[in-house]
Amino acid sequence: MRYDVTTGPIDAREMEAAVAHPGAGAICTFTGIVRDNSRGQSVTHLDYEAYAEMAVPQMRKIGDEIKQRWPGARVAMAHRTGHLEVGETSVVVCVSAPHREEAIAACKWGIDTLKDSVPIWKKEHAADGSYWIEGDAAKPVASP
Amino acid sequence: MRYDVTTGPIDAREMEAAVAHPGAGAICTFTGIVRDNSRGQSVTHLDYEAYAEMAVPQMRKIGDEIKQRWPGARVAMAHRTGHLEVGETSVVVCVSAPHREEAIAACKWGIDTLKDSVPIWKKEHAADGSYWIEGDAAKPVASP
Amino acid sequence: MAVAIGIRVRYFARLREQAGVENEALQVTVGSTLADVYDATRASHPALEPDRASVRVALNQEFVDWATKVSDGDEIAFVPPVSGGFTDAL
Amino acid sequence: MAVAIGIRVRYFARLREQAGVENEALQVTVGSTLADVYDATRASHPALEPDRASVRVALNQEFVDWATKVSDGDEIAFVPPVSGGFTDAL
Repeated sequence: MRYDVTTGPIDAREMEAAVAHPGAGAICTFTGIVRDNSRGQSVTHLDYEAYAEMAVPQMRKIGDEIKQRWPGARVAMAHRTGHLEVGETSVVVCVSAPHREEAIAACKWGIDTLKDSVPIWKKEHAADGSYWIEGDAAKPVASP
Repeated sequence: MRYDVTTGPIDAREMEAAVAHPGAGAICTFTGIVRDNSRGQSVTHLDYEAYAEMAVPQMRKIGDEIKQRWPGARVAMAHRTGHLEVGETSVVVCVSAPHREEAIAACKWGIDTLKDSVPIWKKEHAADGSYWIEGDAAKPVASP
Repeated sequence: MAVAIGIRVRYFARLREQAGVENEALQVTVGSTLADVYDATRASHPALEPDRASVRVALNQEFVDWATKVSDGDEIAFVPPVSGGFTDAL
Repeated sequence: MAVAIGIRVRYFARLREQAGVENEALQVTVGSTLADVYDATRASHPALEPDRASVRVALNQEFVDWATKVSDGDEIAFVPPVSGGFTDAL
């Protein structure tokens, strides 16, 4: 199992290779990418900030919970931090399982739970200014 | 949109690149892989046979339906045919969408519908003989 | 007077193995349904699946029902269920 | 007699910008809760988020509640909600 918080590019293929094994009939890979728009505004770039010493253990907890809920699943997760341009990959969650239903359900649960519980924050730089994205709220950056 | 039935290896990365665009915040990629066991038996290899002239248009219908159900989605699908060894990729469904919920739901619907409606058949070569896999049934091959 | 029309029949996967051929040209009478065509092929290929309810039929690359009538030049495919079963999702 | 204990406080994202520091060493009295620590940091960093209900606190890399008492050598992190909100999924 691999859990990474990294300033460099994420290699989803390497993660898929890490979860593949002869008993795995399915891999579901979710990739989050910087979109060119948000809140009706055009986005120029993002900054991600992590509490890395806590984020990696939280990812591991999610992976352990997946293995409990979906026996036979194997998990890899990575989140990038720092400056990201439109089109760059910010996060990848990759789950292998014996069958496809399990791989897809576990991958969905993994990315949803990561977004809800792993301490990584997104600052959005858009046409109308810079904002911290916190749940449904976009909070203006005082001194960008 | 790309829909392929091919005897060569499937390149999921090329498919992800084909569905990526600046408005896509999420890509969900499902990969089906030849598993080393089935029905409690060890599997040595598989053969896939397609009605290719029909399979590709059926995939296109699934992709068109995904674009109706999940506006903004882009789709790529590929299925391999012929002899496949354990660990080789048999099928990939790749969907991009503005947000993650849509990408995951559309990818799941895409692979489920492909398995249910695209005319491609699997012959399983296992420790206990060779079988055509048809829904829940495994029908012995008369003259393997 | 019954007029003959020419069609092409294709078999796939288990049905191909049972028929012993991948495809063949057939002459059938005008007004024949796909059910009639299947019965005719079973007469010439006795090993072919006897339970038509477990067979799907495609006419010119579209799944259709057994009551559909064939026309000159049609491509008909008899196919077994796919690995996911077969639903009416599409 | 109140005995002082040493802790380290870290701030992240919006709270880091409001505090104006990434982390700092603090002395607090024995028996202090995390709520007490947050109130003390607000006194020295007036721009810090006034609504503690919108802040999450982690003690030694685990999310805990505000009534938890601190011990000597603890690492405390004050963090804003993450992009998905914050649930009790884990």
